[in-house]
Parts: sequence; C-alpha cells; structure tokens
Amino acid sequence: MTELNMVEALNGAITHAMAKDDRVVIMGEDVARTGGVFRVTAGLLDKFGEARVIDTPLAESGIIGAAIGMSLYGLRPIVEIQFDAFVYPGFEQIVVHAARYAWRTGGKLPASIVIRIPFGGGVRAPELHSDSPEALFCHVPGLKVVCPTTPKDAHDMLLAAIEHPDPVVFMEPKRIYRAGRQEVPDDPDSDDDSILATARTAREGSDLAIFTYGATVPLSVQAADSLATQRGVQARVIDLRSLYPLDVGAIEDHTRSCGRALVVHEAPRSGGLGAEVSSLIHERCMLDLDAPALRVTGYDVPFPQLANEDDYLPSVERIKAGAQRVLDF
Amino acid sequence: MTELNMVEALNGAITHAMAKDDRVVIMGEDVARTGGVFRVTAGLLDKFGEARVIDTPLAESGIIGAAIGMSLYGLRPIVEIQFDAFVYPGFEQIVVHAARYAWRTGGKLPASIVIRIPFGGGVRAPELHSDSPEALFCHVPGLKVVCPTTPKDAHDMLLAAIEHPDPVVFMEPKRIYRAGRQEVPDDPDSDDDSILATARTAREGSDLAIFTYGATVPLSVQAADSLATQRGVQARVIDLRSLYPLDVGAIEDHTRSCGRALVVHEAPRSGGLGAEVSSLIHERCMLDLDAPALRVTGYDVPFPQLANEDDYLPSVERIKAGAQRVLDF
Amino acid sequence: MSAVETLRYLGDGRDLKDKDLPGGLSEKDLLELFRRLVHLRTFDERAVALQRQGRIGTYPLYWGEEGTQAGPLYACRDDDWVFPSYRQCAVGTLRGVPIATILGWVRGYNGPSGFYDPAEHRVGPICVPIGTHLPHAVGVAWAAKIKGQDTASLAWFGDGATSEGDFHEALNFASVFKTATVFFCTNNQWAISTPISRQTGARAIVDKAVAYGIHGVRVDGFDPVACWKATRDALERGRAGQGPTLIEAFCYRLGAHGTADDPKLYRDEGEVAKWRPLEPVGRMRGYLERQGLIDEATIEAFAAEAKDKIAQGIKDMEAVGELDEAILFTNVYASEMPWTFTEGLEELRASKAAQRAGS
Amino acid sequence: MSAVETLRYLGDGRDLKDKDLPGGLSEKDLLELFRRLVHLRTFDERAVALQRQGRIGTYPLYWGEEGTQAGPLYACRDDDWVFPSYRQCAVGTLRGVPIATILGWVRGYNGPSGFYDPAEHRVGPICVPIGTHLPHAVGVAWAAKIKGQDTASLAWFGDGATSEGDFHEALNFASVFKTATVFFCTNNQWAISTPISRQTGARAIVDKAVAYGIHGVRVDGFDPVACWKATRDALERGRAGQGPTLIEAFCYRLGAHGTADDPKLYRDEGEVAKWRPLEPVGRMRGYLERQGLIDEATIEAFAAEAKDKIAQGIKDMEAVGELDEAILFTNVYASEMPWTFTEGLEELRASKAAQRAGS
Ligand SMILES: Cc1ncc(C[n+]2csc(CCOP(=O)(O)OP(=O)(O)O)c2C)c(N)n1
Ligand SMILES: Cc1ncc(C[n+]2csc(CCOP(=O)(O)OP(=O)(O)O)c2C)c(N)n1
Ligand SMILES: [Mg+2]
Ligand SMILES: [Mg+2]
Repeated sequence: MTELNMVEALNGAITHAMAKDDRVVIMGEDVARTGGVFRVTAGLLDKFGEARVIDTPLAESGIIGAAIGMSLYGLRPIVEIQFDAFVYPGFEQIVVHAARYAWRTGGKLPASIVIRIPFGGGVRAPELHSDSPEALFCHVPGLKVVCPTTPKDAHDMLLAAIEHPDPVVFMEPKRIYRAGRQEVPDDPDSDDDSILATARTAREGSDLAIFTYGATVPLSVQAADSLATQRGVQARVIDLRSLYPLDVGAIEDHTRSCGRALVVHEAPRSGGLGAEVSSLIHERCMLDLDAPALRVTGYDVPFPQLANEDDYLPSVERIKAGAQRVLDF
Repeated sequence: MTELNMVEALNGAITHAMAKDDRVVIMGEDVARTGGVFRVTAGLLDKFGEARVIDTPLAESGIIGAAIGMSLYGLRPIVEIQFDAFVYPGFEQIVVHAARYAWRTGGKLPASIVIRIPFGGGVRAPELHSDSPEALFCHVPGLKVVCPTTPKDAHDMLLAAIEHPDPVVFMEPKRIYRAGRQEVPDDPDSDDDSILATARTAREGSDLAIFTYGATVPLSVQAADSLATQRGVQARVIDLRSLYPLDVGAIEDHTRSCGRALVVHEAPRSGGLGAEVSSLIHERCMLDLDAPALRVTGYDVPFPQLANEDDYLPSVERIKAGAQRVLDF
Repeated sequence: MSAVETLRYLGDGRDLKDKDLPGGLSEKDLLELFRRLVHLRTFDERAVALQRQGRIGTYPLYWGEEGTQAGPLYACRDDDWVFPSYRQCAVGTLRGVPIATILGWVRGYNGPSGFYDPAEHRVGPICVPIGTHLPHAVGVAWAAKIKGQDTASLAWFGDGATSEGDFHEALNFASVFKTATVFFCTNNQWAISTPISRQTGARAIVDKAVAYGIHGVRVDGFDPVACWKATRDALERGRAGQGPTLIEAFCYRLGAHGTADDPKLYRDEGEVAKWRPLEPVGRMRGYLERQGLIDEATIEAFAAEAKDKIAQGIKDMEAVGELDEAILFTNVYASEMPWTFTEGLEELRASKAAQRAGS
Repeated sequence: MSAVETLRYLGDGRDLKDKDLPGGLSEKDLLELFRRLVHLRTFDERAVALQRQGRIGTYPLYWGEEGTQAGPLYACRDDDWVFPSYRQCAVGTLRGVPIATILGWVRGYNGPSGFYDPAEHRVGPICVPIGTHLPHAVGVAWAAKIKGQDTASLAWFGDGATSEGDFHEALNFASVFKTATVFFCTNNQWAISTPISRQTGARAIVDKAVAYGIHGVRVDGFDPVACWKATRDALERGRAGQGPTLIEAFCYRLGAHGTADDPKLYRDEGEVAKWRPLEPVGRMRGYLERQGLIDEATIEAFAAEAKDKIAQGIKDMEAVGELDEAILFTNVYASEMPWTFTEGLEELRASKAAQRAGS
C-alpha cells in the first residue's frame, strides 16, 4: 500500500465513495476538466463522467443551493468551494437551508451535502485566498463542522461525511495539503462515523494540553517537541478534528489530566473557536486548573498581504510563548 | 421634552442626522413609502424626499454593495435590513468589502456605512424573523458591532455610528423596540463616539456581575431584582453596548470587584459572544474569581417556531438559575 | 416598445371574450380545477378569519392568486416536485399535505410529528427567505436527469424575488444544465409596499428569459387555464430536454401583503378595485356557467366540501396539545443529538420545573 | 437565431477590412490610445517575467486584453470612477497610480504607505472576489446623481462574473435608479478552465441587457477603437439620464488564467492560435501603419518610454524595504486602534524579539 498526502487521500476517498455509491456527485468551479485548483478532484471526470463530476458556473450560492436540491432528490452531492473566502456568497444557502432543512421538515429530510472548503494561509496567496471562516459555521445551528489534519483522517473523515445524513462543512487545511505522507487504506478502520465527533491525540504529554486543529496541529507538535528539549516539559497536543460539536469529553479529560491548557488556531481571536474551547475548559474544569487556559491565535485583522502572512500566522515561537505563560503562571 | 421609545428615538436620530448632514441617506426594503416594517423610518420620505429615503429592490447584497459604493463617493448611507436573517444574502459584501475597504486602501478610504439590523426573538414572528447573528459579525475583522438597549442609547449610538468612519453593524433588539420610554434630547451628551466602545452599568450590585446586551438586559435586571428580594444578593448588570470591540476594561473591573460573573445572551451558545466574554474573564481575572463564569444563552438550535420561542429564549428563571450556580459554586 | 403578449383563455363576461380552450382539458378537468380553486379560496378566507381571532399567527393571504397555484399544479405530474413560497403556503394541501399541518405552520406549532416530509408529497417546505428555493428546484430536476428520470420541478416566487441573486443563479444553472424546471413568477406587482416599477426596469419580467436563452411566457395570472396551459407546455419542453421555462403570471395583489400589513399606507385602493373583478374564482365560475358546464348544486357541493375539509383541518390543528420542549432539539439533526443538545434540554427542563415549583 | 451584431472598426490587414473611424477620435487621440496599449502590454510582459524570476507573486496576466482596458478608460472623463478586477490590475497606472503600487500588490507587499487611495485616482481597489465590485460602481454613480453631479462609473468584469448574483443585483439596481454606469464585460470565453458554454445558455452576454431593460452593445474586444466608441456612447447616455449600459467585449483569453495556471490541461492551443493574430496591440499598430499615422520612430519611442517607466516602477517596488509588522494592524480601521490590536501587536513584537534572540 502506497503512502498518500492529504490531496491524494481526499481524491482517494471521493473516488472510493463515487465508485461504490452512484448517488455521490462532485460539483464546483473547475473541479472536472482541471481536477480542481488543488487537484483534489483530478482524474474523476475520466472515471465517472461529466454527469457526476461537474464544472459549474461561477456562482457559489447557486452551487450550494443546487446541491441542496439534489440531496432532496436522493443524491449525495459534494461541493468544492475553490477558496475559503469564496464561500461567503453561499453563506445564506448554508445558514437558512443546508443547516435548517432537517429541522424545517421535522427531521424527515436533511440536506445531506458535504461542503469542502480549502482554508487558511501560509501558501503565499492573493487577497481572500487565505481566510479561516470555520468559527462562523460552528455558530450556525444545524451544521456539522470538521477539519482533518492527517492524510488518513482526511480520507476517513471525508468518507464518513459523505455517508453522514446531516450537512457537513469539511474544512481542509490547504497549507498541509502536501505536507506529509501516510499509509491510507481504502476502507476506514471503522464504518461508524464517530471520527466526525471525536478528537485525536497528536502528541502525548502530561504537563500541558494544547487544543488545536488544522495547520496549527503540526506547529503545536513542533512547539511541544522544542519545549521538551528546552524545558523538559511534555505538552500533549490534541487535534480536535470535530469543530462542531466539540469533543467535550476529550477537552475535559485532557485538561484535568494536565491541569494546564492552551488553545491554538489560525483564525482571528475574537469569537474564534478558541473562545468556545476556552469557555468549556474554564466552566467545567476550573478547580483542576493550575493556570488559566490561554489562546494563541491569528489577530483580529483581515488576513494580511502575502509578504506579511508569517507575522499573522501563529508560529512555533508564539505557541511556545503562549505555553510558557500557561506553564509559568 | 417628550419621552420616546426606541423606535421613536432611532427615528429621531436619523431625522437629526439627515437634517444636519445631507450626505446621510437611508435605504432598504420598504423604508420609504411605509416607513419600514417597524416604522423606524416613518415620515422620513416626506421630510427628505425619495432621493435620500430610498425603497430599494429586494436584494440585500445589492443594497449593501450599493451603499458601500455611495460611501466611496462621500455619502453616509444607513442601510436597513428588514429582519435579522435577511442579512445573510448580504454577508459577502459585509465581510469582503465593508469590513476590508479601509484595510485594502491602506486606511485611506473606509466604507463608512451603518447597517441597521432589527434582531432577535420574542415577537411571535415567522421563521427567519428572529435570528441573533451578531457573533458572526464580531468575528469578522474590520467591523464595529454595537447594540443599544435603551431609547437614549439607541439615539446617541446611532448618531455616533453615522459619524463613525468605519462600518458599523447596528443591532437593534426588536423585542424591546417599544418596551419603555425615556427622555431623549436631540443632541447626545458627548459628541465623541466613546459610547460606541464602552459598556454601561444597568443595575448596581457587588455580589455578581452579569454581562449582557440587548433584550436580555432588562431580563437580567429583573432576575437581579428577584435575587435581591429572594436571596439578598445584589447582582450588577452590565449592558455591553459595544460587541466589537468589547469593553475589556469594564469586563475586568466588574469581574474583579464582584468576584463572580455570568454572561447572558439570546443567540445560540456555541461560538456566541458569551464565549468571548467568558474567555476574557477567565484569561484575565482567574485569580479574582470565586467561581467559574457561566453562560445563560439560547440553545444551539435554529430559532424555534413561534409557539415554542419562550422555551428557547433565556428567561428570568434561567438567568436566576445560572446566577445561583455561580453564587453557590 | 411592443406590448407584451399575454396568454389568456377565460373572459370576464364583460369586455374580455372567452377563447377556445387549449387541448388537454376535459370538462372533468375544468370542474376539478374549479374545485381546487374553491378549496384554496376557502382555506385563505378561513385562515384570515382565524388570524383575526388570534388562533393562528401572521398569515400571508393569497386571495386572488388561487389560479396561479391550482393551475400550474394541475399541469404537473404527480412525481414532479413543486416549491412554494409563503405566498403559496396552502398549495401542498392539493397534494395531500394535511390542512392542519399548514395551519400549524402559520400558528407556529406543528405538533410532535412536525412538518410534512417534502419527499412524500413532492412539495418543498414553505420558503420564507425570498428566492432561495429556486436553486433547490433546479437541483431536484437536475438530480432526476442525472438518474436518467424525467421528473420535473416547479418553483413559485414573486416579482420581488426576481431582484435577488438566487433568482439569477438558479435560472442560469437551469439553462446551462437544461434542467426540466418551471420558474413560475406570480407578478402581483407589489413586494410589500414596493411597486414593480421599483423592482425592475425590464419591460416585463418574462423578458428576463432572454438573459438565460430560455423559453419565456407571460400569462394572465387571474386565468387559471392560462396558468395551466403555459405550465403544461413548459413541462413538456423540459422533459424533452429543452430546458427550463420562465412563466410570468401577470396579475395584481388584491389583498394586503399579510395580515400585519396595511396597504392603505402605500397604494391607491381605487387601483385594487379595478383589478378585483378579474379574480380567478369568480372568473372561472362565470366561464363554466356561460359554457353551461356547472350548476348551482355542483358549486354548492364544492363550497360545502371545502368548508368541511377546512373545518376538520382547524379541529385537527387545535387538537394538537401542548408541545414538549424537546421539540426544540429533536429534529435539528437527522443523526443523533450532540451533547450540546442533551445538556441544553436538561437545563431547559430543570428551569421549567423550578418555574412551576416557584409559582 | 440571428447572429449577434458586433461593433468593429479596425481590420486585421487580412480578411477584416478597416472601417471609417467614429467621430471624436483625432489622430492625436489614436496615437495616445496606442501609446497606452503599448504601456499596458509592456507592463504585462514584464510582470510575467518578474513572476517567473520569483520577484512577485502569482500574476493574472491580461495579454491581448489591453484594448478592453485602455479603450474604455480613454472614453471616461477624468472624474468618472472605474472599478477593475484583478484582470485589469494595471489599468490604474493610466490614471496616475504608481506602477510600483500595482507591482507591490502582486508581490503582496505595498510598503508603509499601503495601497493607493481610490478617491485620488477614481480607480477602485483591484477586486478579487468575482463580480462583487459591480454594486460599488452603481453606488458611486448613484451617489453622484443624488448630489446632482453627472460623474459616471465603469466596472470591468469577465464572462464568468455574469453568473454571480451580484452581477444581477448590480445591473438591476443601475437600471431601476438609472445610474450612469457602464458594465464592461470582457468576454474572453474562459473562466479559468470553464468555457463560456458552461457559464451561460444565453445567445450572447449582451442579451442579458434585455433582462434589465437597459442598453446593450457587443464589440470586438480586440478592437480598442470599438471598445472606446461603445463606452463613450454609453457614458453619454448615462449622463443624459438614460441609465446604464452593458457592453460585451467579445474576445478570447490568449494567455493562461494566471501564472499558476496551465491551460493545456483544458483547452486546445490550436484555438488560441486562431485568435492570436487579432490581438489589439499589433492590430492597432497595423491600422496606424496602413493609415500612415505612425512611423517606426514613434513606435520605438513609445516602446522605450514604456520600458523605462516600468523599469523605474520595478526599482521603486524593490526599493520598499522590510515591512514593520505594525502594518497588519495600522490600516484596518480609519478610527483609532482597538485594544485587541495594541495587545496583538505587543504579542507579535515580543515573539519576534524572542525569536531573534533565540536564533
Ligand atoms: C431574503 C429576504 N429578504 C427580505 C424578506 C422580507 N420579505 C418578505 S415578503 C417580501 C416581499 C416579497 O415580494 P414578492 O417577491 O413580490 O412576493 P409576494 O409577497 O408579492 O408574493 C419581503 C421583502 C424575506 N422574506 N427574505
Ligand atoms: C466569489 C469568487 N469565487 C471564485 C473565485 C476564484 N476565481 C478567480 S478568477 C475566476 C474565474 C473568473 O472568470 P471570468 O469572470 O471570466 O474573468 P477572467 O478571469 O476570464 O478575466 C475564479 C473562479 C473568486 N475570485 N471569487
Ligand atoms: Mg409581489
Ligand atoms: Mg473570462
């Protein structure tokens, strides 16, 4: 079995799902002829034909709205949003329809769609190609929001998302699309979709729990490694995977067993997912905390021009500094 | 001087601004001929004419986008969104343009617009007429987000928002539009716009600080009064007024002096503004806290059908229960 | 600019002459169509009365638009999906949706079973956000096409809806992918207080079909037969792979926007009076009478039947007892409740218990 | 269906014959227009080279679309506002925007002074999100009208942009409020890898004007004079209160979508070769030569001037030194920095200091 990067793993998952279930279609801008600007859908057009691998007109609300309609008729559409910030024109369809269809129909007819969104910075892209909008979706009732960090998780989580009855916003950390390779069996370890609701331990440790997701997971692991060598402290890194609902059990357990916690993400701080995680930590584990849980995040500013993006992005240095503040409290 | 309710106070503020500054225009669906579905703009058409009091086509993205364009040419447009959930089609224009124009132009040309959004439930309205989307805007870099709770604040804050150079999302708690009357002088107390960035103490007390905004302010005051009579504890109620940026000084001071804090809002809990306030409280005041700060909020569900809305809305009872949990910790 | 051609069959018994009816409508069909108009009219008038009595919430009356609803629906095959806006809230009752469910929707309270299953009736949920259901109609017909089936779809919307981006994106998608979708625009010339002149600079809404290279037809929206005919032809073209059709049903909003709206604030009631005599129920009844196709007894029978059905629907709605607070949470996800819901429900139940105990 | 009429003046020296030029263009104007084409072409070719050398970021080349930019701009009055998309990123340099500022934008780094002030040049910021600047153009002309001024506006966008809801809403608003706005669509028949046939079912993009009851014109997008003429007429109509115009500049995207794109993946280079001879710079040069309006010396002078200006612009861009991290925060609000910014900046500076110390 060959090792795959995240792009190949996602491509494999879609191929696998489309081969075994002809209700699955993939649609979006430039997904067919070119196989997507990130090549996630490369080769699918030849394999499954243009009825199921669909280059759409340039209209995100129309894409998502049509996908919702397809799902009502029994298809399982996967939508690709070309870049993070281009999901905003489709925001209304997601909030008022994708998220509310099950509720509006007394639970009888959910909008079973997957919205794939390559997100985040670090790829030296032009304006509006580096946003991290995930927290917006976590505040919209009726959605599931997930974010894989490893090729295998990306593969297994996408397969689970496609089978999941409720709409899933599938955040793909584009910065680590090709960062590392991993063995990825065609069939996921389990066929229940618990992977869509549970966190994963990315690094063991007992002195500090670092909760994060996406491209800041490997950075947090690096920070933890360097803290281990430099200070001899062992930080545990938790890859949240599920952004809504959060794995509150994991958040509580890891916080309690470490007594100290740090939350890391790339999105702007105010109203980011870190605020929710931090609130849960303090509301539920106050007495087990030796220090307040802190946040290392992006700043409350528009994602900067590319020459400055390294100043915006949480760095290993900033994660370490945040960890120190929690440890030295 | 006569006493005004919030609707009349807002109407007065717009009249005042339009009379003294002909750059100010008001636009939206049904704002002119009928004076708005809530009558906030009643009478303006006759006073200022249809060039400046504008019934637009039914298209929120077009409305907000055109208002941005007007502001580039030197006007000061006020946009009325008819109901909370109908701002979503305009979301892209708000996030990628209104919020980023100043940044994109090196601070030289901000989008100086005010987006008025009657929001929240409790008015027995149909689906999508009762949303509380404010937290979404608080996570969008480049916006100011405010929410008045009294007629006088509504008047003074709207005047300040109209003069403010940056885009202001002006959340109007429709449930208390006509709840109470207050003396509202034509000219605000101060002509600096600090009112857009500072919290207000709605009720004095020293045992517990309740942070809230909008329609849950009067409810929190009621809860505090009843706690005073029933338990002899005095809860201080803080009307945040500014949702972004938050008045962190006030949050710290009130938390420290009370030692206990509760956050209350109507929006769904996860990722709501309460998460940010709670995080700030714990990150900054941990050692001054006798108990974890808790949240009393709406649930993570779509706003229910109107017959059930009282089950969704934070009630005096639920606020008291939350306060008790903090007090009895 | 040349006047816009408008399809019309039924006269008004005065200046407008009756025309020969299109093929495909037997006398039985005509009576059935009229029966449905009576049903919708009766529902509407009863609903307004219920609202006045405070037994249901704000209600979007459609008095005068019965023909734009019953006509197109009668042209649909039973497996075709239709997507109503709030203005067509009751149209589903012609497809087996319980009257009580629709009334419950207006009342804001649908009972434990909740709202109907759109797939069961091929009737979309009542759409409140303007124009947003149009892409769904496209998706349904598109999905059928992908599955190799010729199921079509139809969406109702108003003149105001044509200003929204979703209208544009939906028609564009339907055109590019040639989906069998009928875009049925009820141009009643008002969007709450906003007149059509503030909604578009186009000569007519039907002209917007040109922008998508699709077929467009304008019909007399007060003529149920014209609404039926235009829709039937559109469905045939769609199933034949010729793509979508934009139908403009030109009429006038004879009632208020909703029971909370007061049109006197913004329009001249004289204009309303001018249009009122053209309303479809009396119009079709007059036609059937002129043609000797109906008698008093049948008319009364239809009226009585509708009255009984709706009376029963009201009983059923009001029989639905107090709602368990769990309803806030139970139907949000098709999958199992997340912990946030179970904790929320617990908190809610505890506080309600405390409240009961307290008082 | 009838063929779409396409306005054209300049021949290609082969099958396409030269036509008499429209009034209003003196020989001086023609030379000036050509000079601007040369300027844009030179910028584009240098920018592509810079990208290849890694001196700037991904660049949206516009090779062949110079006429759709210089032509319309030359028709504008100096106080008219124009709104470019990324594809017209350099057009502002014809309105006094420093070349270094545009190159800096592509490089992702604009120096302490940041981006230019749109009001100073009446040139909107380069718009990345497709179609979203069209409502801004409407708002500008609308505001002028409210102020009793006849300033007009123009927005450039592509064929793909016509699929977005904002295109529709903007044209509808402009039509209803009769704003003096020119919607200039460069139909280069591709949206990245998506051909125009996947973008619309309309016979031609210009047909979309009918949907708004506005004027529409189709021109040869490789003919700078036709682009100028259609725009000038549109501006006159607009100032006269006759509302907006939709101009479709029909051409072909001769280059890649951007420097990161490989068209071989999705289109036949043979087709490109077919269109290439029609490109505007050589085309206008040929015309001027056939008419004896230009000589080698002038051509070389224009080329040299452009080369020097852009060389200087590159120097200026690269002279901009390391950027202070404060730039992340300083320009987000026109009002004073909130506490979240001052704290953020503090954290950032501390961690960068630590990093420097550490290494
Ligand atoms: C996106 C959105 N914006 C605003 C509204 C508020 N609203 C409800 S009905 C209406 C007017 C609709 O007019 P039209 O489309 O002509 O339909 P009609 O009511 O005449 O049937 C408006 C503005 C809404 N429901 N959705
Ligand atoms: C809202 C939005 N969606 C998607 C994109 C990604 N994108 C950038 S350019 C482009 C194609 C645009 O094609 P067209 O409008 O024809 O302009 P052209 O590039 O041909 O000049 C796409 C899809 C974007 N920038 N904005
Ligand atoms: Mg209408
Ligand atoms: Mg193009």
